[in-house]
Amino acid sequence: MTHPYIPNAEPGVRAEMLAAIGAARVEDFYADIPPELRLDRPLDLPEPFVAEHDLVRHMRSLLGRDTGTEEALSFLGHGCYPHHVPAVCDEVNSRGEFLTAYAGEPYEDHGRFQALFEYVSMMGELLEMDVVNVPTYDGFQAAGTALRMACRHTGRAKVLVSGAVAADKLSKLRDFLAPDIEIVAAPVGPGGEMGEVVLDDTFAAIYLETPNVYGVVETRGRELAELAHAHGALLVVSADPISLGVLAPPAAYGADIACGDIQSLGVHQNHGGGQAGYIATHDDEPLVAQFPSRLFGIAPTTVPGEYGFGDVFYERTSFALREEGKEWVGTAAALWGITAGVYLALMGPQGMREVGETILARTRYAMDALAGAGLRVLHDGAVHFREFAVEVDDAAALLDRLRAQGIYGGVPLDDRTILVCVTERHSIADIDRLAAAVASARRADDEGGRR
Amino acid sequence: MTHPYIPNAEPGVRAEMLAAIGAARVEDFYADIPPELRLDRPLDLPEPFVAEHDLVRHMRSLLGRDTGTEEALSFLGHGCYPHHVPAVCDEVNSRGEFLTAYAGEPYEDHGRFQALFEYVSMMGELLEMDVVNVPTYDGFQAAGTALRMACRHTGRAKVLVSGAVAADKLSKLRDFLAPDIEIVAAPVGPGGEMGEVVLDDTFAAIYLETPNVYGVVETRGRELAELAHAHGALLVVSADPISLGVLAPPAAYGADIACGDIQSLGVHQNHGGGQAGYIATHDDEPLVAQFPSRLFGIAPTTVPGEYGFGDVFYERTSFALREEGKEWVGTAAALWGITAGVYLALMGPQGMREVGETILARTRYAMDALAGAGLRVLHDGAVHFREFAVEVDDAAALLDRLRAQGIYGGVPLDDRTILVCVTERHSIADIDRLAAAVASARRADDEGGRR
Amino acid sequence: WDEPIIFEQSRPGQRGIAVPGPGAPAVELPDSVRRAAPPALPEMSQLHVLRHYVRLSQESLGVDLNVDVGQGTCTMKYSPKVNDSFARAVAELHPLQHPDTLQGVLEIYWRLERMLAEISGMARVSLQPGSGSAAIYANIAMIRAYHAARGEEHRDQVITTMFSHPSNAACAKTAGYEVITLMPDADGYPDIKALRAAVGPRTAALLITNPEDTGIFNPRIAEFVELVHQAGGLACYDQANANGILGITRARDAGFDLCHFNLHKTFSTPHACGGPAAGACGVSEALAEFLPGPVVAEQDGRFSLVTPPRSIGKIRPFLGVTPNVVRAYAWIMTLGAEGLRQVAETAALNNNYLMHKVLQIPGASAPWDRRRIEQVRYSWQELSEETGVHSEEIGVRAADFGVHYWTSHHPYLVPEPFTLEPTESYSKEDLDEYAAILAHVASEARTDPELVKGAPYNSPIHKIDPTPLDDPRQWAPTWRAYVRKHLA
Amino acid sequence: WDEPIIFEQSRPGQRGIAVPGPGAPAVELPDSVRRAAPPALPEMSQLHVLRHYVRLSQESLGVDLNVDVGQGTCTMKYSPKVNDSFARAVAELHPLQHPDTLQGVLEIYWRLERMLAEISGMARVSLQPGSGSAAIYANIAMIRAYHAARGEEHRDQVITTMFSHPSNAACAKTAGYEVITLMPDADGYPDIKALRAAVGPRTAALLITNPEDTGIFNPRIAEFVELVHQAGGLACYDQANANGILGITRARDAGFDLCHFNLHKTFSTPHACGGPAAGACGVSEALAEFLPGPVVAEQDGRFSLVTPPRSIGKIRPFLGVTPNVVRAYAWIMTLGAEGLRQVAETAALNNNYLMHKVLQIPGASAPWDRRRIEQVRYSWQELSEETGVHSEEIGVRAADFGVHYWTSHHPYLVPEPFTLEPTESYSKEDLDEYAAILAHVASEARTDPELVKGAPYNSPIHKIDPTPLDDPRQWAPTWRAYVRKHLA
Repeated sequence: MTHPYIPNAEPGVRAEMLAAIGAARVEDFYADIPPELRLDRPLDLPEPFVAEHDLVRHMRSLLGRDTGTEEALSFLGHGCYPHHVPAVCDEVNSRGEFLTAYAGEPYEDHGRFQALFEYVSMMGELLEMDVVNVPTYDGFQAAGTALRMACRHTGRAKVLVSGAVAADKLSKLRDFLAPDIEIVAAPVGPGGEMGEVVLDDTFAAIYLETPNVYGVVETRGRELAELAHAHGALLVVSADPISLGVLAPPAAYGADIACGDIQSLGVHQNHGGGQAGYIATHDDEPLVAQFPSRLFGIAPTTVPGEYGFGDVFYERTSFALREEGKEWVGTAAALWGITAGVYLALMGPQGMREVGETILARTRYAMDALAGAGLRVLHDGAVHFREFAVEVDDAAALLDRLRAQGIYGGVPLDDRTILVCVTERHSIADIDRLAAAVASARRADDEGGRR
Repeated sequence: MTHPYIPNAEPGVRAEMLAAIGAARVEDFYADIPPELRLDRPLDLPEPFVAEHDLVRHMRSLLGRDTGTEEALSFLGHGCYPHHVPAVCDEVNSRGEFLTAYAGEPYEDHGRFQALFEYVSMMGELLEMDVVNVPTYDGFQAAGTALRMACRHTGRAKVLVSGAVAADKLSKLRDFLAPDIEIVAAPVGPGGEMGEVVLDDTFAAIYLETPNVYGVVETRGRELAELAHAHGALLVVSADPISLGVLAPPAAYGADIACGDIQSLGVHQNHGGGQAGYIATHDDEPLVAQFPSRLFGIAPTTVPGEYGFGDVFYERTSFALREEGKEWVGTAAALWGITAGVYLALMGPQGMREVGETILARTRYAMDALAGAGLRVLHDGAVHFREFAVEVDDAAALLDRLRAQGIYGGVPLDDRTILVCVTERHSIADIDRLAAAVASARRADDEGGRR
Repeated sequence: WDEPIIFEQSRPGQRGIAVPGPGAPAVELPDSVRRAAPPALPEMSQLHVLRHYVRLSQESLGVDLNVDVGQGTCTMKYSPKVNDSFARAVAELHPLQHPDTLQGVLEIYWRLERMLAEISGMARVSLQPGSGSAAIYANIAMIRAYHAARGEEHRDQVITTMFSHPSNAACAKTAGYEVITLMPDADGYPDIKALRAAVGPRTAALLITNPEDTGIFNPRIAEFVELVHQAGGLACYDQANANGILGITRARDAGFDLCHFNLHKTFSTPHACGGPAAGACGVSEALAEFLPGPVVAEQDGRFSLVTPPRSIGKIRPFLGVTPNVVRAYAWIMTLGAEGLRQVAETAALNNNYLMHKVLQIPGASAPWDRRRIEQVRYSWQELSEETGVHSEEIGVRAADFGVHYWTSHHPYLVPEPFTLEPTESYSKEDLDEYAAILAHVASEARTDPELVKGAPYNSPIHKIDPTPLDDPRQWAPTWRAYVRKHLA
Repeated sequence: WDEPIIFEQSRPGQRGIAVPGPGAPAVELPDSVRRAAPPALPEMSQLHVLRHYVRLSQESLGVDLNVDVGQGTCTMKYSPKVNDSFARAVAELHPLQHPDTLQGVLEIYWRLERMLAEISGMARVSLQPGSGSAAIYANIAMIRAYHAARGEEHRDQVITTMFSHPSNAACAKTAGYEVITLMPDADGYPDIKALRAAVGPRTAALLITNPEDTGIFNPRIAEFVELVHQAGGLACYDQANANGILGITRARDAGFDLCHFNLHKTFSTPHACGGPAAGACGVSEALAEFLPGPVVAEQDGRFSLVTPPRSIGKIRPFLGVTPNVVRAYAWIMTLGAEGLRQVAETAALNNNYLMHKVLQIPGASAPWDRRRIEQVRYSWQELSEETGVHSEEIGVRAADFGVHYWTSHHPYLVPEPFTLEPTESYSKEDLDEYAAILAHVASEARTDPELVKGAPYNSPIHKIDPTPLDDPRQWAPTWRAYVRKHLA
């Protein structure tokens, strides 16, 4: 049987093509592969499900063993967030034209170029910055590249990194900035913000996150920008774009590079496969020269008033210069950029403000509700956006109890700390349900303790 | 707030448009509606979920109360069948261009015309008939219209209808052929096929189904065709197209009109919303003149070799002639026609043969398995395609027991008869599971009876 | 794309999908039922089938792509994408599952029925019909059953109007009625004198649209209903044009006994190239026992299926076109009473704005100087007389600019007609653009009529010669007929 | 479509979606963090946003639409639609759910890892990297960690070849290595003499593609590996071009210590306009302890996450690009060993058939007279010298016929290059059509070079003037920059 995916495996056409080429057998094309390198047996792979329905059954039985966040009530965040994904976002990014396109020229792929140009342009408005990259892999990579950009720009090899950063992200930064760049960790202050720091002229950048890993909104951005600039360093701020309808964009308080993840903008959680990174700067040529990513820009055509698109400053890239380019560039996460553009266009300024206000209010409501359920809420005095940490006796035990009730209560940061995430998807009733479940679990623990 | 679906409800643009028109208020446009007919209060409707996410939550909570045939193991058929729906079918029919198109001209909607022309053309190959309609609502309607076509064609007002027809379908036929056409029911023979019938020259048609309501494949088509023709009547055969890769098409044994439902061809069960009806005849002008539906045909354009499309014999229709047209025509089920076309193109002759063979073999396997589980299988000697009936002591009780195990065991035709449906979606293991559950339910009943 | 007919892409041995093998002994078929030769279906790999249809889809214009105001009377409004996701959620439900396993959809049916009852003022609603026309037919069948139940089978006439949808006349005829059609009077309203002359002991019902397809609302509608009631007939309201009057006026309040809605027009379900659609029949208490069965009943929060005592039976298989019922329910639930009224008012606003723009185009007119609600049947008579260009030709030329423009308005009571219905979905800029296209084409008709007559220039194909379509020796309603007649 | 920039479609007060209200007391923000002015995002109704993007989508060419053999090295094969449905099934999974609630995806990771290990001959596989380049980088990081663990930090050079993907050189440089690039010898193979000269105590690794982007398979590859091993370095195989050798030859069998695959090339996940993609790193037993963490472990049918003892840490957040892992798994599971070999053989057959056709076009050549596996880097040098038309111009003109043709092959070692890779997805007719388009354009170049240079003629836009894109005073990487520089 000719497989539906391999038309020219059909014996008749195969013979016809071989004849046209003048080859006797397909083996002829492999004559350059020495016999000792040839695999002399079939690959040892499972029996295939050639019939689509059999494959569907197999996949459904595997995937049916997962219980997702639409079945359970999930308060998991920590870098991957359960925001509402407008149906139009899914409609656009599942269009075959976008889903299966790649690297066409700005003529036959005009639409792809325009969609990505519009994405970076809308991000530019949100960030109040003029230069935004076509998405890189994720927020981790964006942070790593932003710091390398700062180092290349300043010619220095040391960065001060906020201590309120996820452990995995720090792991990525350590790997990615090795071997040449030193990371100095800044302390976390008692309120959950970046603590007091000392800088000198060997630092290339201060790296700040807001909201940070604890969901705390950093309020000292301007001060840190001034500190950095006073030492010839840059301020690099990682900010979640979904907060920027209500929170000031990094540029507003003096950041030189903004970066972060755009998964919150209309992309499903996708078990962590929905991440995509943005990096933004002002239109400052020396700094723009440090971008490794593609930058798309408007170009005129032979017809006045018509917009074409193309790569800005292509000669920065590894495509153009191999190892002499800035880091590297390749397939990354463009479709999520298009999707985030759709999201921003749907939301507009009003929607972005409202979603921010809703998240701020519900986060605070959840903090109060869990405090009411008897948990100690960390950094309670700070402004929180979407996440906050609570201290418990035994994080794993509490989460197990909640999971038994169909609640994913949060991400354990350590044995006694749970990070709780609340978005506009969580209704007040959802939060009340969590608080009640926590209170009842604590009662059960108390009783268990008494026995 | 301006609703996302109603741009010009925005007060600014509304005022601007009113000013352009020279109207003071929107009320002005309603001046022709007398005050006593005006609703003087807001409609009494539930509070809306304006935010898309709130709507999603509401709908999900409602729809979550259903347990579908992917969660349960379903043997329900009886007019709506669980065949495998190729992913490409869904991909094509969810394309916004097709999903939201309607009645454009053959220029800007060339693709819609071509897709529907190709659908009728592929059905024509399957049916060995030259004329096939753009789908009507469903197989019920197709049967009703086919019989009215036969009556108009022969000038007679009596039809002989197989007794092996679903009760609901007979209800539809009674309603639709009223008031002028008399229905005479043919007996069902002991083997499950149409029994002996007597015809005279007042009959317009014999109506036969194959496979019939019991899943029995009728073997006397040619004999009935000859009988009908001998009396100047037509043979109308309702046949499920998914059987026609292995079963002879009605035209092959002399049917004058073929009809049926195409839901089996790549359309999901959709809780009964996936039905669509086909009607086919030979290219015989007087009979073609009786079609109420639209017929699409090829037409030349000013460029030689180019294919255009258009309505064949439009003057038959109620669009053209109102009550002087044949029955009526309007929006029916075109998208399922396009979908069935995609299905037939994917399957090809080989796939259609194979799916038929698989269904035949698995149906027989299931008959034997349930007989082995102790049930009496009706019409066991006949060739069955996809369905068969079993006799049990208490249909409702058995189905309840099976449902408690996550099995939808079949459709009860009466208190003691269950219609079981088996398709290529049912694995041998699924059938064995049903048989085991039936056997165990019977054992439990026996024990219950002994107590 | 210059996409060949799919049969031309067939290559022996290719296939688009594999099928599960039997896994059980093969069944031998007797000769009498075995297919002799395989059907000549195309043989193609999966990518090639997909590519073919994706290309064809791009050669079709849906609401998602264009300013779809030119398919007048069809109410081409935005069909929200989120509602499609709800429709997909019922894809794998079987209609004959036990009601215990279908409480969600049954509740949606029940709720939508109650909401449509409120919107129309009717007592009960059936969501079974598969389209608007099928709902019209169901209403007629109920009318027939109602009179039969009262022993008044002699009522064998229905009255309708020329600007009601043809299905009113055609369905009534199919159901065995003689059809009397009222023409518009000089004011563009249905002629009440003609109605007075028509009603009598043979009158079964009045079937009427309001506003009619002209967009004109008949202010004496209650009087029409009353006249029919006095004669012992029933009044049945075709509410296909309800989009402009949601929350403004209700069928039952004008005295109607039955009405129907098209869920795919007024309530946003997608037109899907011409279905699947869905219709809703609303009836007064007196007619509720005749509704097609089953309908959903509620008790203590549990939903079950019951068939009304004197049900006319089945109009279509199963309960209804559930994906569209779900979509329509979701649409109303995101708008509410206030939203529905905004829909209506904005549809009327958009229509009157567009009319204002169109009537500024020299050569365009709107016969009868009456107010319009949600659509207008216009005429190019003046332009046509001046330039020799016909409305249909203008439509084909308009398509060059990426919009629809529909002219099928038999009989052409309004000469050189075109009907625009802007709905609530389009923006002022959209309407300006559409009017500008019409103005441009009208001006082309004056300066270069042959240009317009030669259209299209921006279509996958060129001007069609339709003559073979009406010639039995030449017509080719399938590829096999084409091959036989033209390629053999 | 002549679709304006989205900002030009903004109308104050419009919105595309409504957001749930807070339902709780508002939080007052301090001035230092409160946004001062709303962002100037577009304001549009939902239909208008949708329409805009649907139109833009139609102005893009994906595999679903065209004979996508012209994006050589990118392996634009069919990405089956059914696999998208599996990818959608993981949309609402959170990566940090408890493993008990993720047994399905964890098992898929584990199974795909085992299958890729078998395909490559490697011991262990990580599916964490977000792309092929990220996988290259991860491999380099493991190489670095490996040498560091052995106290051999002094190994600071990596060797690659000019026809290996630029990311090999660029990632190595980013990771702190000095890069030595081998040029092809006169036969088109990487120069083994140059390799002998390059290896030494500073050699950390060889990073090499095979077949290279020329489609030429280096028959002495095992010798290359051996030379590096002898010098104490590691050998790392870039298997981006694996499509023609699946089941034919394996990385580990040639002695490689590490390799990577692109799931979006060889294993059919969609390119998605340039990601999300996914990469897989395969390593020998000796390197397994350095793999990025976590990886999936299995015990008694339960799956859990473990981090290898000397893991290099995180390459990206969470476990990997799960939707693509699921797609790639499903793709292999519908093909099996026999199917994968058919993929490879058909990719080679298609490539050699297309080469046969292309080389018949006067002016086209394939530098180096060697056999090719799955792609060919061709040259129009001859045609260009004759007509003055450059390869890039031919590409733009080819786009007029609805196909891609990619020319970005820095540095242009092959003059006037173009690279075709037909994969296993396209039919003989597709390849004939593509070759015919090239032949047609080549003949146009001879008869009417200005026609070719003036292209495109069948695009939404006309010929682009790229100069502002490289001029800091003029470039406009966002709309706000454009407004500031060009519209202010």
